[in-house]
Amino acid sequence: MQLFRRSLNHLPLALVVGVGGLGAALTVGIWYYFSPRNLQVGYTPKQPIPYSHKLHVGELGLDCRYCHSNVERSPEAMIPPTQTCMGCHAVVRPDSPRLAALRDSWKSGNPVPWVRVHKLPEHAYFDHSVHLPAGVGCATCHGRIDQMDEVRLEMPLAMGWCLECHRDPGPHLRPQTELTNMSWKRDEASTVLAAVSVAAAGVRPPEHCTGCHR
Amino acid sequence: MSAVHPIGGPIAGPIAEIGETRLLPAHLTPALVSEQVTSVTERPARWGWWLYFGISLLFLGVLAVSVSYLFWEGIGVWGNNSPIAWAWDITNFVWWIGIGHAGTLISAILFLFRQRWRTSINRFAEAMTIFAVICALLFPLIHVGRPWHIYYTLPLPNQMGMWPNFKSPLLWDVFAVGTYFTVSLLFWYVGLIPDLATARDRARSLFRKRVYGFAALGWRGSHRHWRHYERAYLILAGLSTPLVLSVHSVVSFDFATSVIPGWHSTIFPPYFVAGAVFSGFAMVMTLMLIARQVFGLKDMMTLQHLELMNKIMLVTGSLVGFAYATEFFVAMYSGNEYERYAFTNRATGPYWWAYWIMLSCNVLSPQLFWFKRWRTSLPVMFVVSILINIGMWFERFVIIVTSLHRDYLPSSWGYFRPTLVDVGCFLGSLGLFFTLFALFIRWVPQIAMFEVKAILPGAQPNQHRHRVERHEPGHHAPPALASREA
Amino acid sequence: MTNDRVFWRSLEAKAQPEQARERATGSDVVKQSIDAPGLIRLRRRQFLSLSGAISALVGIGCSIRRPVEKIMPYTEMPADVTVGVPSHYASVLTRRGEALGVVVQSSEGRPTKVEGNPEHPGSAGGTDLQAQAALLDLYDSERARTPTLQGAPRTYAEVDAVLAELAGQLAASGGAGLRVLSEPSLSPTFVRLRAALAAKLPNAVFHTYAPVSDSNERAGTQLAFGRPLLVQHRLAGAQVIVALDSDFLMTETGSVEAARGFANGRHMDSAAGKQPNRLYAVEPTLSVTGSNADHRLSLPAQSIAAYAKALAAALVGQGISLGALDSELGRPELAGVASPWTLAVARDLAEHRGASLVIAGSRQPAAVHALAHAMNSALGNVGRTVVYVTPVDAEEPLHFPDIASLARDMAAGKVQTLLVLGGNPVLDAPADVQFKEALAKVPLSLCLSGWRHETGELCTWHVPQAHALESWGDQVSRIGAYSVQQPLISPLFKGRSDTSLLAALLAPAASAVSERDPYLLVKATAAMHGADDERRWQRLLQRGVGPRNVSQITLGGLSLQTAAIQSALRALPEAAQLGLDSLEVVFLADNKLLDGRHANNAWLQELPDPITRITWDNAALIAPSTAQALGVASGDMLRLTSSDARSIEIVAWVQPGQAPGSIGLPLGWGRKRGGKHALGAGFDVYPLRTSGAPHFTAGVKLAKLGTRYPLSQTQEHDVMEGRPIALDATLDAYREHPNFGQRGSPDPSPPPLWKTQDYSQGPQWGMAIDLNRCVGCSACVIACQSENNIPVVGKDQVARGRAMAWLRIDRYYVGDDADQPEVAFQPVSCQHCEQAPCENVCPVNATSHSPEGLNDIAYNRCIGTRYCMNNCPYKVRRFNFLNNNLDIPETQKMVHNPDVTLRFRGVVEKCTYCVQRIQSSKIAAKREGRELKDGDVVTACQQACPAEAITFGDIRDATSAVSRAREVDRNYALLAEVGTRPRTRFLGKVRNPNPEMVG
Amino acid sequence: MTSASAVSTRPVLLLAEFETPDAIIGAAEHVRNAGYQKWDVHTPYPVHGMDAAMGLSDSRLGWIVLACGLSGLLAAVSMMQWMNGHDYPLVIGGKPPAAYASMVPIMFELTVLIAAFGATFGMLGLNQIPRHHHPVFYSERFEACSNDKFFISIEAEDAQFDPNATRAFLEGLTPSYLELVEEAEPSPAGHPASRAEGMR
Repeated sequence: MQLFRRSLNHLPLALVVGVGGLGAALTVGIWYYFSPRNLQVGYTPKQPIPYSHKLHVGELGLDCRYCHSNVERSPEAMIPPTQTCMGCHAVVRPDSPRLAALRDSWKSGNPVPWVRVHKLPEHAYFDHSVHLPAGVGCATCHGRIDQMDEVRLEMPLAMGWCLECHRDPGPHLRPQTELTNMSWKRDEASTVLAAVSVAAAGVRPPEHCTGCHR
Repeated sequence: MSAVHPIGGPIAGPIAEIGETRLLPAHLTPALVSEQVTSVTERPARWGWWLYFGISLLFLGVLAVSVSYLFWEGIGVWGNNSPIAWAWDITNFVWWIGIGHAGTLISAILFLFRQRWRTSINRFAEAMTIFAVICALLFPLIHVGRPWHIYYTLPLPNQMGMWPNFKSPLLWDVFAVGTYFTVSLLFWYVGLIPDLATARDRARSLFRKRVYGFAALGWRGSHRHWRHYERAYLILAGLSTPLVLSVHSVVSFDFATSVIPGWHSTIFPPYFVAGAVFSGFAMVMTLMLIARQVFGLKDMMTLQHLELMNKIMLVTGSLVGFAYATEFFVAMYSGNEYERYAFTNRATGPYWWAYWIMLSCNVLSPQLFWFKRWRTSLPVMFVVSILINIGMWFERFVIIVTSLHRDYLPSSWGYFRPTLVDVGCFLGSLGLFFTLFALFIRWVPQIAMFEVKAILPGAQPNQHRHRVERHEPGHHAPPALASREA
Repeated sequence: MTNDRVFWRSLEAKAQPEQARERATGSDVVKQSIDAPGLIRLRRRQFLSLSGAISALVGIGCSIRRPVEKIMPYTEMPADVTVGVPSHYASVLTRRGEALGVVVQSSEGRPTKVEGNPEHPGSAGGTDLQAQAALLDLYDSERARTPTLQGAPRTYAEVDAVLAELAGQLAASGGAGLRVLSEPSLSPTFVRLRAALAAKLPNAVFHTYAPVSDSNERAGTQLAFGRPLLVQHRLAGAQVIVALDSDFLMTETGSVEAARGFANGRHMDSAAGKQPNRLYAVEPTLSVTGSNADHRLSLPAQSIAAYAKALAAALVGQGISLGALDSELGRPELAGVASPWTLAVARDLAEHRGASLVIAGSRQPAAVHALAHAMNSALGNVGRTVVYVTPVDAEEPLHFPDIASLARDMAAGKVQTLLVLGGNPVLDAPADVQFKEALAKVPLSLCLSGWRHETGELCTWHVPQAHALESWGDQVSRIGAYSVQQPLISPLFKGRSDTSLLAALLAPAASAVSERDPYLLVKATAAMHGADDERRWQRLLQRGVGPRNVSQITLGGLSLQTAAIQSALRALPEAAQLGLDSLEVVFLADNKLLDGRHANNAWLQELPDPITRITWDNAALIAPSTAQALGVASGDMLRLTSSDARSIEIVAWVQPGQAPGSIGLPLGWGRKRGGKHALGAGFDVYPLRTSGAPHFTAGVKLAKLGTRYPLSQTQEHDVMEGRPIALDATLDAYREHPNFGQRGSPDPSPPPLWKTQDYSQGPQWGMAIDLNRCVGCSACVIACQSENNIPVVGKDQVARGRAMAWLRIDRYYVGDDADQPEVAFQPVSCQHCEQAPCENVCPVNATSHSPEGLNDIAYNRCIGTRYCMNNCPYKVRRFNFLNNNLDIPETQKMVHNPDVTLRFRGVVEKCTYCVQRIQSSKIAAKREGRELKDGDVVTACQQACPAEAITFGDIRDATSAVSRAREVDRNYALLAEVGTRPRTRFLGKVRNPNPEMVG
Repeated sequence: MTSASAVSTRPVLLLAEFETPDAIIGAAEHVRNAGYQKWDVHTPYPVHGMDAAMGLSDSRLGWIVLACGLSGLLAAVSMMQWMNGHDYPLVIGGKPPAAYASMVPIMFELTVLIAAFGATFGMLGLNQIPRHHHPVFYSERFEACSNDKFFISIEAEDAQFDPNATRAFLEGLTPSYLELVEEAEPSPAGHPASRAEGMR
């Protein structure tokens, strides 16, 4: 007796197409959606004080190192102490309501609870002070901070992404003079490039485990 | 020599093949075969089955509990320590893998060697293989410290840009065991298709018909299909044969490629394979004796089948014994103090008992089979097969634990004691195995009916016609004798 | 060489083989319940990780980064802090009678590592294990947090009020009824204040007591020279050393300096013709010093005096006259002691006049010390190998009579007010003075201590004592080097220091702050020691040690009081007859806990004892022969009953090298109060100790209780099985075969089957460990634990073979006499093999080789197959069987080194050659645009080692220290024949036996 | 099943049942000689000599498997060489990152794996199964085929097929049973009815 409809004879085709398609979709889906590129890039938390890099860096032209003063001598670039902010804001807009939290911190001595944007996992040890001399600019990893009102994660701070540069640093390096220059563009023709590539020759970033994991 | 003639016929040709003596009783007809085999799955289960299934489920529960606890707390709930970083976990893994060898061996190698008697037991053995390999796979999965990262062992693209280390024998294992499981499964299912069709056609209820029908993939016994089918079966057999040998060789590399005295040994691959076949046959024997008793399949699993298997066990058992002796000889002859100590320590050290259990179970007990009287006695062979299963477990325990517990630096010597969770995981894996097996014997034709039918007296066209066709192109022997003459 | 020697498998194997198997299997070393530890319960951390996982899943799609992480910047930047870069401060810790100058690393204001101060004479850059473990004491969450009155929490304001009131009353009464009990102090400020207080309160009485002290040493000098002096040995210059029951390398005062000197005197640099020193040790129990001796004689402690006399007599025989004493000495031999032990040793000493040294241990009575001084001066050693120093606290009384008198007065009700400044008399005062009962009779008692321990609990008031790293203070080292103890962190629990308490009594709240503020008080003292202006003061703080005050050192010109010594020698009691029913017990300063003050330190608790390898316990050490005669096996519970019917119960441990008839009892265990680690670890032996015989006593009876007690060891097998592991050779053998190391452990170096890795570029890290310098003190082990955040797993897990130490010191017994074993120490950590077996087998590439020759491991890649552990021939890889970082108290988390990842369960870990230090040095060099130079990278173990046994650096640079060390002819690679090509090399040990005493 | 419905039906195949292997093999030869193309033999187990009887050529499956096996091998080699040797070369035990020796086992395993897939799915492909719906299943009698009966089916599609002539021809082969399997024209109702008319 006939147990199944004729239509079931399309099963093999359906299987091939269905399973194959589903598999492909899943692969692509995971590949894209589960990647730090998707999960982390774009993270823009609300900060306790609406500090605008766009204003301070982009327009007022503060140098990064004015606030992140450790960047050349410590693994951590350091979030500036309230002190640093007050250095100006004691006189500049001393009573702007947007700075209330800052003034409270200054009075109470309690730190301003900034929200971390650029976070590496505990087992990854990144050192700012060694990347600068090598010619890695701020913008290379942090993006155009000078155009951000709120700090936003620009790059997927993932191992694979780090490795891209560690394997071939040359194209990512810039002259020491341009480290904090946000708008610096790599111009193949330029003369400084020669200098860079020379410098790059001396740069041998680690690719082995303990280069970054301890 | 003539490969093909009625099975009951006289022994032809110079070589008296084991398979050529009368295996199956004369009264057996194709219809009877279908009846006897399929009816097992059609009748309501006996209370005996329910009891057996219930107990199996109970142990499966033990497995669930043990493994959950293990995942919750960490490997520390086992007895493993430093220096004995591997203990029962890998012992069980190797033991199960070994057991998983008989199935494919019987299906593939005996098939290529045209041992027709295999037809009665290969389905059974293949099923056992698959379930054993499932149990084996369980242990590598749960023995790692961070099972949720186990996928690191697969070559998957990831944001870390990291790849597995293809130099690691453990990774070879992943591929070997994975391949072995997949191929065995395909082999098994391909073999099942025609019998599922039989089950479909015999079924009464529409539901059963639909289920078996779906599984049978619309098999309609077309000879145009048989033609490719046999070729596929032959090729799968051809592929499985080296595969079987490779799997346990690769497993043995885990040890052979290391630097640990007692592991670092070139004899391991053949020795492990022999041991695997040995234990596999023992397990098949144990199960067959039960099944044949419970389901009255005495016609197809005849005493002669059992005797033939016992002979194989006698051979492989002696091979294993020989391997033990060789190991000792090489260790002593090498003059390497570490090797020497490792082996003396096995026999006389803290784990002497394990060593002697292994030796008596694996080497001594099969020697009974030199005598036809015991080779053909059901109780004896049942006991011996159980003993061998135990002995082979201890073999792996001896190799792994006693080699590890005293290696190079005496300062780091230690001792291993199992915990309840160790025991739970082992018994649990037995539970898993027998649960799967219970379901198998209940729902799947446990004997390759179409193969048996094909070798029944008068199942094939008579000699005269056959001789005519011999020389014609495109001739195919039936699976039982499927090696083309030329 | 070692491997020609006869070995015994382990003690019982020598005695009864079948028991040996039991032991070897460890089956009765620890009783393990078969069931798994703990029940399923949602622990905090697990819950967090769980919820973390869940929230992560929830977060997928938007952002995996949940929960939000906060950054807390400073509000005001401290001057000397660079966020992310640790700073270092010099300070000083007390270790028994000696100041130990240290340099403490501080990461964002919390101390994270203690190192020796190279400038400081007491340390010379090395440390001991207690100093390394000091951090864990500092961060111990169980330290007392608030003052208490009869156990009820009080505020410091109330304490101050009480003190002020008390000060008033005392001022009125001239201190009538006031007693102050303090520990022996090296602090000029403390002594100064105490003197001032004494002057102000003439009726007050001051007492000093410590259960383990140099009291006998003072008594000895008092007896010998008529004035209390401290003895300072200069071991580097000593060719022949005789240690009379003195563990100067481990538990005696000044062990760090001693280890350095001893190692220098022993150092063999190839066949440079330099003669290594020779150490004779005569002692009742196998000590670390005894383990390093070329000849060791185990004698009951009570017979040491007789031996000293016999030795002196033999010296006289050698023409070294002790003047009037000669008649006192009797015959130059001792019953039951082979004659060379007096005659040959005396000859050896005599042949090295001015370059020999006789050291009497602090357990021995004054007379023995005096005799030692007499011998040293007769041998012309004074001023050369031994100098005498005026102590800081000249008034320090003899401890045991002193505590006894105090207790007597307390019991008699003569004491109205008792201040206990540090110490724990209720626990450790001699049993016969019944301090506890006496304390109950004191109306007002105040105890200052870090923990609310036995004494703190019974005193009316208990005030938390600030840790040395929390409070201002100062100390003068033995040779008169003044150093300031500057706090690294403000007191976590607002504790007070003893000085501040004295000051409070001395100066009423009204008086000037300069008289009350410890900082100013110390500064004032410093001024008296040369730092009299701000610049000098700053410099003092920076260097951590001021200019030496040589005036304190007496190079000689001391006249021996022979008459006094004579009578003292006469007064020496006859050695009692020892037998199975009349045993001797010797009270030992514990190798790890000393007198018990470090009992709540988990690092020290889990550290295997250098000799017994037992963790988390002490035990009664019994000689194999005695044990056999008594039918006692390791692990048996015993009752020891002294002649005056005091008794304790303790587990037995059969210890090779223990003097037959004598039982060693380590002090400071079995605490009843003072933290969860202290409780239940080991057995309290103080109840057996009396003021009459505080160091050893005979006539003790031993009874088996018939029960057994589980002991956890990290090493259960005592011998090398004739394998070439910790290689050694006698001096002659070494002269004959300078490369005995490679002969013993040859490197087959077979032709490679493949193109081998090129290690010619960049720095190539390597290590050399000189077994000839290593004394086995285990400081490196704790240093490693502190530097690398190595977790503690507890007694049960250790028993299951899961100790986590990356660096272990293997201890092997060598030789054929169970009662007189030779000992070989060998520190083993990851050997960083160039052809590492562990790397090949890791399926996920979690461990691989760096271009600089390091065997890297990436914890976060590890899935925990443990295959690498199996395949490591050195068994140096450790696995986190359980989550070892679970439930760490908040305060204790501060001890973690921020530069090293905490490992989660299921992950393998091991020595990395302190790769975090390598990286930071490399980065520093890059930042400064220079090349790394030799010595830039110092591993934690190397830095801690007092004997400088470990060298580390770039083996590519032929001039580097490590390259030179690895070129020393004694060098060999451990298990070279396995073909692993280790980067760590060992330098074989050279023993220097006296030819007259060999065979 | 016989449905007496009015729906128009068309013959799909003729089904002849035989009792013994010799009978079926003989019958098969006749059908072949009669020059039928779209016909088939159904047996409970492979009857050998049937290929010749039906004049079938050799199976091409072997070539498929060979191709699969080789691609498996190639995949293994290239994967391992690229991952360990090229993309992220790490120093493992002092050995060269791209070492062939250590890659042999996995080369072998992948070869076998892919080849096995080739064999199984190649077979299914060549046989065009799974095909759950087939006209022969209309016949009640056909269920015996998987037990112990042998059948010959000639499809209506066949050029030579003529309901009467073919039936006559089959009768000539003395089958134990003969049946015309008919099937309803595919109707919107979907499930086609069928009429099988038995005769002896």
